[in-house]
Amino acid sequence: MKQYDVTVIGAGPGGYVAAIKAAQMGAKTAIIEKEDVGGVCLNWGCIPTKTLLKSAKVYQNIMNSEKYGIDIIDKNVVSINWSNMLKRKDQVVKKLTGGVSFLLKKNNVDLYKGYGEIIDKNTIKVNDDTIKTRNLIIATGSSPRIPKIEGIEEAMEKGLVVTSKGILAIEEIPKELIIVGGGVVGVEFATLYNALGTKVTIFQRSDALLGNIDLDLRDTMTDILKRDGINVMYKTDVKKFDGNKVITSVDGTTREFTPDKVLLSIGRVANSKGLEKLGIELDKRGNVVTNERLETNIEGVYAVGDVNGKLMLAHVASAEGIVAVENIMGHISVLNYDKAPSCIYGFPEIGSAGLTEQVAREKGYDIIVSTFPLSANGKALAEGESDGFVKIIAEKSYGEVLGIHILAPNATDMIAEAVTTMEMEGTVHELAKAIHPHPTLSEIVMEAAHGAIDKPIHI
Amino acid sequence: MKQYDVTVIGAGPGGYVAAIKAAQMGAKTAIIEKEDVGGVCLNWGCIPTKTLLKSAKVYQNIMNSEKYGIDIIDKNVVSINWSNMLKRKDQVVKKLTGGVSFLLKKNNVDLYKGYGEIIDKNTIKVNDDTIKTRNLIIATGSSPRIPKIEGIEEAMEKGLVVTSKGILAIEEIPKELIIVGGGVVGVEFATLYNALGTKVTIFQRSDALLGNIDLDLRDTMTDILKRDGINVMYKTDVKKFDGNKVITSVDGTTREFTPDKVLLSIGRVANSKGLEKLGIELDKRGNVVTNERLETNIEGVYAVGDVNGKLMLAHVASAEGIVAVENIMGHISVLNYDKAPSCIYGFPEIGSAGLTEQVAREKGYDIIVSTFPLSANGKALAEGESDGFVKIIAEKSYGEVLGIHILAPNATDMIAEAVTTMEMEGTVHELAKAIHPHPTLSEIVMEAAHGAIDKPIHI
Amino acid sequence: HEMKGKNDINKKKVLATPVARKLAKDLGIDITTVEGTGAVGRVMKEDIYKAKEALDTRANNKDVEAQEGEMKAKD
Ligand SMILES: Cc1cc2nc3c(=O)[nH]c(=O)nc-3n(C[C@H](O)[C@H](O)[C@H](O)COP(=O)(O)OP(=O)(O)OC[C@H]3O[C@@H](n4cnc5c(N)ncnc54)[C@H](O)[C@@H]3O)c2cc1C
Ligand SMILES: Cc1cc2nc3c(=O)[nH]c(=O)nc-3n(C[C@H](O)[C@H](O)[C@H](O)COP(=O)(O)OP(=O)(O)OC[C@H]3O[C@@H](n4cnc5c(N)ncnc54)[C@H](O)[C@@H]3O)c2cc1C
Repeated sequence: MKQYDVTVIGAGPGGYVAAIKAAQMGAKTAIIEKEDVGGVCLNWGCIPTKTLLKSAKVYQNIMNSEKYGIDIIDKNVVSINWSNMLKRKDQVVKKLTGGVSFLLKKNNVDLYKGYGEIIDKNTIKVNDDTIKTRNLIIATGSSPRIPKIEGIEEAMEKGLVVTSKGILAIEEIPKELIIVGGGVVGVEFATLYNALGTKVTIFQRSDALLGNIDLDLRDTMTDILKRDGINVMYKTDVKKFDGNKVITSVDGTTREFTPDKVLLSIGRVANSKGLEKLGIELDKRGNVVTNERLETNIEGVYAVGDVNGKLMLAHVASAEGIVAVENIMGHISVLNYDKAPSCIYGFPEIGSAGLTEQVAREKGYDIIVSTFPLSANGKALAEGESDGFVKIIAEKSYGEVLGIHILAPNATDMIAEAVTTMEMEGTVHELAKAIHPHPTLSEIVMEAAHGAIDKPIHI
Repeated sequence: MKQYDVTVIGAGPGGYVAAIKAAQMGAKTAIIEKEDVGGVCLNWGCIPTKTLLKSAKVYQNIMNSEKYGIDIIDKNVVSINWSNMLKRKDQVVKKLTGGVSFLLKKNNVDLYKGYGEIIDKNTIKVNDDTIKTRNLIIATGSSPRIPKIEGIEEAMEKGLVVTSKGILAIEEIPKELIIVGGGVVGVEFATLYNALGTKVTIFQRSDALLGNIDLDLRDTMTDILKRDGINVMYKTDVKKFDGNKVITSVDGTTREFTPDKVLLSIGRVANSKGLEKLGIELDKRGNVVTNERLETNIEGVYAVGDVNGKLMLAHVASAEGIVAVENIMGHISVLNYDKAPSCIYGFPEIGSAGLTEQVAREKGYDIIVSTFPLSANGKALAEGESDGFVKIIAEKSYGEVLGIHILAPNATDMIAEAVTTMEMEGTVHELAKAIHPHPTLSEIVMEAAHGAIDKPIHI
Repeated sequence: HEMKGKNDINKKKVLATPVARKLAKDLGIDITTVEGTGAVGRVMKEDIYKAKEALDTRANNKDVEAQEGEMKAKD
């Protein structure tokens, strides 16, 4: 029976980062994983989707090659080799999960392969091993939410209905795909398959896609999705799966569809089953409840990542992993969720950090809002991709940056500047004064900052 | 005879930004331009090169499409339509220069088309107009340096030898191109034509490309250029152009070459001819000498952009334009050149800001150096582009960031974070604590920052 | 309740660079008394160095005054 300072259950980006950090800080550490290390993120989430999206982008550029002065006499010679695309994805995933295994070993973290069963807060069983631990970090992640719809089980069995995991491993690119749920995951898959030639329809229950993002970005992004050929249906509810038919209610009227595939992407639920029996508090949606230091109601038991339901994002899971470990090791550490960025990998991308205009107003801030469009940016025109803009929300008295929201091809990389600026309580004055190189997309941030103070130059 | 508060000579990024800023601050403003507005930058520099580089990148992706799971049965059907590539470039340029004209008009800046002749510090002649002005901003830019080599005039007349302007307008893609001078401009054109299938050779006088950048980046970039098929010859001097022959001395030995084209890119000289006659001080290389506020030795006469030879970059020219105007309008304003970023648009790109390791050591700083490679970054692997790394130079006692140097596909956008961080005297602690979204290339900055403090997670 | 939050937001606070904050702590300077020369009055490291210098000169002057006082007393 081995004894550890820290034991982590689940080797996703929350768990494996926590384990490495704990080991780096000198704790004797174990991690338990029932599937492949890397969790949803590396195996079925962030990484595989971005790998396929890159392939889709290249395909899109090839189909539009004339725009860039490249002739392809006969586009019929161009074909998607789906099995090679999936192979590339698998290779990237393997390389990264291999990297995680290597890092765990290198940092002397003991990896137990198998289902981790919590016996009590200091005792975990994995297969035939019993582990004793001083501290426990629950990082068991989340699973797709499966709605209760008539016929859904049969439809999933047959393969008509799949989750995000399933759609990453289908044998053929569907001709017609229905995506139920237009959140981030739904929009990314819509972008992917639309670019690969699938006829994509998004069913949205409410009357808007992409719930939480700034309204201006949401509206523009929705327009772009539609312009690019994605069909968006609001107030649409699936009522029944019947054979190859999907029976829906669209704003009250019954309609039938017969797609090749249906992707369910209506959210995720925490993998917290059974924890309440151990006395760990869950909220009514099943998320593990923690305090600011990410400790549960049971001393020495922490919960990080999707399982606590705070912000279901990989980088938040990792940051939480570090915070939990720092607290275990005796440093008081908390995370500011308001400043955590979130991204959407569409064509173009969205990068968003800090408060939206709407939330800033709700919170009672006196704000300045400044935007600047990519259509007035030289690099965007040079790249032939000028859809998008930046929106800066700043507090009026000092110009402190409260939020930055970017819709642009490199938005997910560009948002780092926003996060760092907010980390330093930066103002629009510093953003305007920092010389942004020319020609870059990042100049839009400087221009919008000028606009928040006074006037931008280039509009 | 019209009277102005501010008159600007030259409508490049130095001049036109100065003029717009002056008008925005309430000055009655004129600008004089003998060619197209936008200067070298928009017409023959930053913008046209980046437009063609994007086309070349798309072409490269098409030729490597199998890597992304896209089959093109017969690559012979793919062909570069050079005249369409140039047309796209011209359209982008036209859109942007049109934009500048519009902005000048919108801000009520009077544009005089013609050669501006300075009569005295308050009087300028353009064609038949005589302009009276209280303040003068010289923003006449720079021209390519033409070395004194036997036969060079004939070779230029014939079109064998061209400058950066000429190489942007050639009628055919050369089969063999020699680039004399491996600075930023030389390397960008080498990247461009190499990707388009030209056999490219760079002649470098010294024994290293890319003079001023951090040595680690320089070495890696050079390796990448060579690996991608570019021939680099050091200690090579052109001695003579003779018919279609280029006669050189390579490390002392005479060698002959017969390329289709020769690009001269050995630097640029300030357009300052005649200014010394007006009593304006020039340095021995012909640059207009200014003080920190960018005023020349003559009160009320300022010089911004390439013509003052400080840092020949478009964004520096624009920033100087703003600084000169602010001083004219009575605000004391200076520029910190140490923090100005510089970029190289190769495949991958380089973005660099602040001190290099070498300069930081020379200046006597006690430093920490931390690097993190793209090969350990998930997004880079997903994109199939994992050459590169970030290098952070930080001062030891507080971890203040002194320089960040990035070699990566989006490096030119990513460097904005570095500039803003340095503008706020930020440290590696903030960079490490700011949650960088996953998966993005920008995570390498956070990882290297962790490495500067303690240990990165992912290596 | 909401209004209190709003007032907190608008309350004057010290804007300072990360380096300036650390430096102030190490040199024993009360950062709230330092006038910042950065954007919107942000306290930069240079401002802390200057504040320290001013403090030291004042302390020196006081020493000198004290010494002078002592000498006068002796006279
Ligand atoms: C399609 C898709 C795309 C996404 N794209 C992004 C993106 O681009 N950016 C982003 O930030 N987020 C993205 N996400 C979300 C991201 O994947 C999650 O936020 C992240 O994986 C959460 O990490 P985690 O460590 O909490 O849990 P997970 O990654 O879910 O890992 C939990 C691990 O615990 C294991 N486990 C569970 N219970 C046990 C047990 N009892 N014993 C042993 N092992 C157990 C599981 O097998 C799993 O490996 C995406 C999600 C999906 C579905
Ligand atoms: C191939 C190439 C690529 C480049 N790429 C980049 C890059 O990516 N990023 C970057 O930052 N920099 C780049 N540069 C450098 C950049 O172009 C210059 O730094 C920038 O243009 C300088 O701006 P300026 O306003 O000082 O002068 P210029 O752009 O040279 O403009 C000066 C203007 O003044 C006019 N003029 C001169 N004399 C007179 C007169 N007497 N009367 C009327 N008009 C006059 C000229 O016609 C010209 O339009 C590149 C340069 C080249 C050659």
